[in-house]
Amino acid sequence: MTRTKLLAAAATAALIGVGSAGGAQAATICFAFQDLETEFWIAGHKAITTTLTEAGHTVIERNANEDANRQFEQVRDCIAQGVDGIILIPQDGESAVTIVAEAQDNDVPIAVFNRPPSDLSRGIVVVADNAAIAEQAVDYLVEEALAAAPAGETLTPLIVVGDLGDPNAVGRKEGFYAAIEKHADRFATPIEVASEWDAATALANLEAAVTANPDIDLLFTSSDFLFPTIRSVLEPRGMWKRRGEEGHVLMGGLDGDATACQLIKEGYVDATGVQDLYFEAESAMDAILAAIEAGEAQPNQVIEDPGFALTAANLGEREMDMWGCVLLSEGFLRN
Amino acid sequence: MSALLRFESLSKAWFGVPAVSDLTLEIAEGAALGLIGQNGAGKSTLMNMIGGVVEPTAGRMLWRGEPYAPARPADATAAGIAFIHQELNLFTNLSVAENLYIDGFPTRLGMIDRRAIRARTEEILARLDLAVSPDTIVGELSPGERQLVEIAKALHNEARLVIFDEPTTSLTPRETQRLFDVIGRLKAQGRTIIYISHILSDVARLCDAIAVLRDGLLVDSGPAEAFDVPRMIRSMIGRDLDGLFPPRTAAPGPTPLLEARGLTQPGVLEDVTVTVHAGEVVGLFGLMGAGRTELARILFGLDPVEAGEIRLDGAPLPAGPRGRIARGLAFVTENRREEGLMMEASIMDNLGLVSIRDFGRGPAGLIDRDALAARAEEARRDLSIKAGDIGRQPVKALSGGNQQKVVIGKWLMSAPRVFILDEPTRGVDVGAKFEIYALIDRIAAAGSGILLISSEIEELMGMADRIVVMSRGETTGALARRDFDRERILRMAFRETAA
Amino acid sequence: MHSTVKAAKTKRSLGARAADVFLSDYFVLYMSLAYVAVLAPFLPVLLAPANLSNVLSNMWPLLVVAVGQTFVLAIAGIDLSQGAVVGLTSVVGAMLIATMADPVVLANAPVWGLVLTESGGPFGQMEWGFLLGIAVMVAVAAAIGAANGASVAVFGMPPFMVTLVGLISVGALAIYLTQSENIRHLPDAYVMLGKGDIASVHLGPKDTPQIPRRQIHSFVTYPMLIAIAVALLAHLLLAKTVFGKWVLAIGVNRKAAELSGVPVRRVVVLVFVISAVCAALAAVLYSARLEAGRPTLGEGNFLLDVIGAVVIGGTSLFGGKAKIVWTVFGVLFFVLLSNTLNLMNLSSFQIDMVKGGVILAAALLDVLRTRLMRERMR
Amino acid sequence: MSPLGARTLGRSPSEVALDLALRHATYLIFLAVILYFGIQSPAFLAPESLGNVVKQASFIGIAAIGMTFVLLTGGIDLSVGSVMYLAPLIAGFAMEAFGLGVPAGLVVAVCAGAVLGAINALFIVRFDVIPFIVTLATLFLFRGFGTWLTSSRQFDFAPEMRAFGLSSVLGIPTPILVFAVVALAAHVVLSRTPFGRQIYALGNDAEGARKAGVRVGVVKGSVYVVSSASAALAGFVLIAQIGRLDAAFGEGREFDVIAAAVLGGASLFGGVGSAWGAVIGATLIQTVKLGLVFAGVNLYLQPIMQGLIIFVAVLADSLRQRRIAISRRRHIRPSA
Repeated sequence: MTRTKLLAAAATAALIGVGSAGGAQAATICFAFQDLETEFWIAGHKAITTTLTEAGHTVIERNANEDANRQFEQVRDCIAQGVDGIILIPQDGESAVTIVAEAQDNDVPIAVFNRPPSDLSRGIVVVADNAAIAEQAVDYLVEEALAAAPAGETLTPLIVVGDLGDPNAVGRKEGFYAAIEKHADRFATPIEVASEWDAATALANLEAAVTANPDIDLLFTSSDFLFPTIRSVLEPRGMWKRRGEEGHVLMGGLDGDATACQLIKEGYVDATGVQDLYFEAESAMDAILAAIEAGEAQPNQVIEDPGFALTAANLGEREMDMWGCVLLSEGFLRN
Repeated sequence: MSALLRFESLSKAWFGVPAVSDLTLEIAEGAALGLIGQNGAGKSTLMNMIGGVVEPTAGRMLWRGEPYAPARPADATAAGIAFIHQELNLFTNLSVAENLYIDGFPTRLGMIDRRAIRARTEEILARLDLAVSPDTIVGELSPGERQLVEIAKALHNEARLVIFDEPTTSLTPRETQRLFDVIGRLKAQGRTIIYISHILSDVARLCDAIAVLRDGLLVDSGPAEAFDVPRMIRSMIGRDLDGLFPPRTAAPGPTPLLEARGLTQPGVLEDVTVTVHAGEVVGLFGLMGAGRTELARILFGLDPVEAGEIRLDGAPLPAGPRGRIARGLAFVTENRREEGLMMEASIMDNLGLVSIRDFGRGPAGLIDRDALAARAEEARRDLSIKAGDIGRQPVKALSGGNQQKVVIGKWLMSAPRVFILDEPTRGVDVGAKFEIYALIDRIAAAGSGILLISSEIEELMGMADRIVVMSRGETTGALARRDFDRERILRMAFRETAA
Repeated sequence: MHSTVKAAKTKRSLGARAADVFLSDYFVLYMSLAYVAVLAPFLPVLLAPANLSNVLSNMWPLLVVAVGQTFVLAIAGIDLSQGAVVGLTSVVGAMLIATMADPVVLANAPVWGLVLTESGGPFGQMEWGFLLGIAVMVAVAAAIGAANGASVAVFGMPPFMVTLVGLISVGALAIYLTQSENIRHLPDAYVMLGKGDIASVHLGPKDTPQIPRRQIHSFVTYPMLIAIAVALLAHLLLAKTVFGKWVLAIGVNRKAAELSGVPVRRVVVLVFVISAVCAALAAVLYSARLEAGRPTLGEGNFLLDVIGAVVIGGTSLFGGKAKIVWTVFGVLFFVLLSNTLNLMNLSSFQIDMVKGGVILAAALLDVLRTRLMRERMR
Repeated sequence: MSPLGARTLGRSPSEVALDLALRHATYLIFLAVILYFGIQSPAFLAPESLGNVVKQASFIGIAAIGMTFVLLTGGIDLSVGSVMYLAPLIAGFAMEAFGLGVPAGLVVAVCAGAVLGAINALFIVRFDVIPFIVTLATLFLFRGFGTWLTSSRQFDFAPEMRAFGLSSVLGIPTPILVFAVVALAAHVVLSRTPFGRQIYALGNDAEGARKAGVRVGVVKGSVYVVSSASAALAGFVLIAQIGRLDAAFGEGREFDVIAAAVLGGASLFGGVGSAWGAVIGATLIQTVKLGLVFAGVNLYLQPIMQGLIIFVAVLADSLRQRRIAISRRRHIRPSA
């Protein structure tokens, strides 16, 4: 019987513990994001939560774990809680449309950050074009590759693809193809490697792909977070070399994180597509705060983040425009 | 101190309901005690107290003169007590040797000393005349062989007291004889035996002393010489029982119901022909492995058959059990736990399983619960199943005899034409056995045919109108009731020249 | 003397009555209510009409899926492919009923031109086209369920592996069909099914002519009706029909069921069909409320939520013990859990820990109850 | 009866061949898969490629071996994916704080895994909560604890970590060695030690095992410790190859791990399974995955084909078991 009592006590304690953990406060801004799994999202998350908190606002966080439905439910829970505004990093453009409509129908101003809704006419939308940014980065790689290769030689490009269920991954892949196809005559059909946004999967598949096709001239990863994985595959094969060294594979990525910045500086990586994370976050915050202040329930506005590619060539001028380099200079990678 | 085990005013009650009351009894070292009683008389509770499964509410036990209060089964084993249960406690996914040693393997460098356990197991198996390798997986053994492995386990543990609980239920006569020889040898070595069985002649034959339990009380005990079977029965049920079998009330009719002709399946059956007439009880006898159960499964459509035909009411049967059930075949299997019952489900659900379609109403098959409950209640009364709320009580809470009645009951509810009963009285006590025999007679008298499979010749001789004998997948003879003769039947079963 | 005895008696019966509540079929419901009662003082929003309306609306689609899973668990199976079926059928439905489609987004999809064109899907322009679309979704799901069921019933393959293959292949097929894209522009009538109100309430003064939308709370909705209808039918099917008896019989003892003439193969196939069809119906609700056919619906932790809700409701993973009411309460508990986690304003870094803790606490209570029940049985 | 009849009982050569094929179905499918992809892309047959397959299979494989212990008792462990993340993370913190080397870190990771497993065991054995729910809860708890420790940020290990992960001994990559050692150890434990045999006994009949004097609680609890420790080791060895631990690492891997064990013959109902089976299961799945990469199959179609091949493997195995069951049916009459 004592064990039964112990059980009861444990269960009650757990419930009470939960209860006290949830000391409710007056909420102001609901920040609903799709996931927190790479440097980019973590940096964005940190930028938004700290900025708003420091400015005296209350932030309610909602992590949808890459589930659009859950995000939809979470935003509705936010609305029920009576928040004043919503900042949304949607899972994809289609669900963004629905969620924006839901918020606006309930008179809650909403700003969409990073992943644009399929319909830009409603809500505050901060747009970055994944495909265009990826294309810029790959353009640079292609030029470098063509310049270095003897005329007439066919080059082999490889792309590490993200999760096919994630539209961001698909946009990046499209940008990559757009750049390659400009010189279709000089490139063999690209080798596609699935990563499923998972380091272990990427490791296995990339290793196999590189073993099957040892002569790779150009490598593009759909996210910078996979660079350490790529290094683990290329290094033992003598393919992880600095610019100028024999056997250097031209390499590019997308995101603009601290690791990428460091690798570009060290010469292993040549380019990365950058979304101006801080610009995007700030614009979204400013716009939503302004709307709340003005009592506007359905603010609509499109703010564009053109993005750019940080390359070995423009590293000198544009380094500090890339969020990852800012983090790096703050000692982010020392962990 | 000659008493090995002594009970002193031992009692056990479940929430006030006594299961064993004020039991005082002793078992002399080296003796064989026969413990008999109907199901529910308190034998299992007593055994569970010895085995450390349940704690007595009052009284105490003395083991070799010392107070003995086992807290768990391992304590009993450590003291030197071994159980041979009717529900075997073997791990079917382990080898014979591993089953013997599961509670304590000899190791070398942390690893099982396989050579040692194999050698020792081989030696024990040899003592039991069991010709299987110690490395055989138990799941591949026949029920009879498994029983012997269980005994090997007790031998291995060098138990001083070996308790046999219905050990012969799945043994062939030959295996039974082997077991009795083994028990004799155990006694000769000075080991003490408690032998629990419903086969009273065996108890009389094996034991030095007999104790009879009824309703948790010790109602009769004494040296075996003083007990004959009628006295045992009298003590067990508290009154006289006129014979072990009810008289047959009706003669079989002339119309053949089930006709199986020339059934042949390579490696299993060869040219088997059996006919069951309306109102007839056909006994099917054979040694373990003669192909009785295999024949039953083929008749019921569970196993394939290469040649031959099976007809019911003159028309060939469809393939598969479902079609045959629809035509009126019923099959009570020898393994009621695994094949007959849903142990966790209620009595009513079990009773309704076969005929449930008859209670479905409308296109959706909504169950008419009242009709089902009424019919099930009727069946319960009809079969005198001793149970409380049949809609709630799970079958596993019933005694073996009542469980078997539920199995028969679920078929009765579909009013079948031919019953195949495979060892219907296995593990069932005297009183319940008699009830099942009476039931068999009633079913036959109502015009259904019965194929009764049993390894107890007496049972077949008592109940059957005709006995068919099988050996190694063939029918080796058939006898009409007036020609029944124990020896002839056995000779046919052993394939000695038919007399 | 007399009175003390009497007092003791009332006390006992009160205690006994409390124990009854604790021990009944409705335990998980009471636990959920107690959970709400404990949290309500800390989270005032929890009981606000808007939030309750959210909790309910989040419950319906999950309930529909969980009901299907209950049948599979009842035969000691498991259906991992439900999430993938949700994804695939939502895409199949959307490509048939979309009223228009954007070639920029979807031109790469293998269904482009075949089924889907700029003017939408083949049923897109029909008035009742969305019903045809749903019919096809159900048919596709039934086919997948039948394939699952046949593999299990006829070839004796383990349900876990069969449906895992379904999870992998069907999910991939869904993504392949649209080449990762979502299909928008679903007909309004269809979207209604996902979030349409039939009756809604406004709690507050009637002074303003235009009541703000956020003060109108959904009360009776289409998803509610659909889910309740599904659950009710499932309850009747499982508890009151011959088929239901067969399902449970197979779960308790498949061999005995087979020997007793239960059409085991047919029932097993049907159970997997039911499970998949429920997934398709949930796909209607999910895709309608998100207003898009999405190949990734039902990915990630969805499956764990579904099976977790059914199991915490009391249905056994080992078969034979299953009730639809239990599932309803299990789903309610899971939905409440995720709702309250949302309301607690935990940082994202803590939320998983709390979620795990609450599930454990609930399970401990359940164990406590089972133990009491056992003690009472003696 | 007749001698003629007896002779017809002899099985035709084609039947014998089919029987033989089914008996070794798993290996045949394995061989067929390797050959198929070998024809598609001859480079797949190079020793290095096949070595890579085994190396990459080691990740899921090691965890699947641990999972087999759990499945043998009729339990399930859904928390392995989170343990793969949390245990190496704890090891990383310890390595950083105390300046531990990689081997010491590995020990810390395995110990941390064992402790996490002990938490599962505590609830399952002491409090009798069903394993599915306990490990579902700890799936969230463990990952939640990790993200709380790191605020979801990645953890970078010192460069020695990668040196260890990419090292090889006598030309054999370290992950393969670890895989082999774990497989061998698990095989010995399961088939040759009292503990191992008691696990099988427990899975076959828990009540019987208790009656037979097996310390059921200890055995049942231990398997969760083994499972978590294996998952921790698997995670650590994989992370050692990359040098960085992301917050999403190991998410959803529980299904891969269970699938590998079940494909290798383990039953979810207990009592059946082997360490060798888990190795085969994990390697077969990885062979298919990497074979598809070698063959350059469209990314969208890869999972579909992967599913189909696994399906065929499971189907063949089911047919094989049915065949064995039929052949085990006792032959009363001497055949042929």
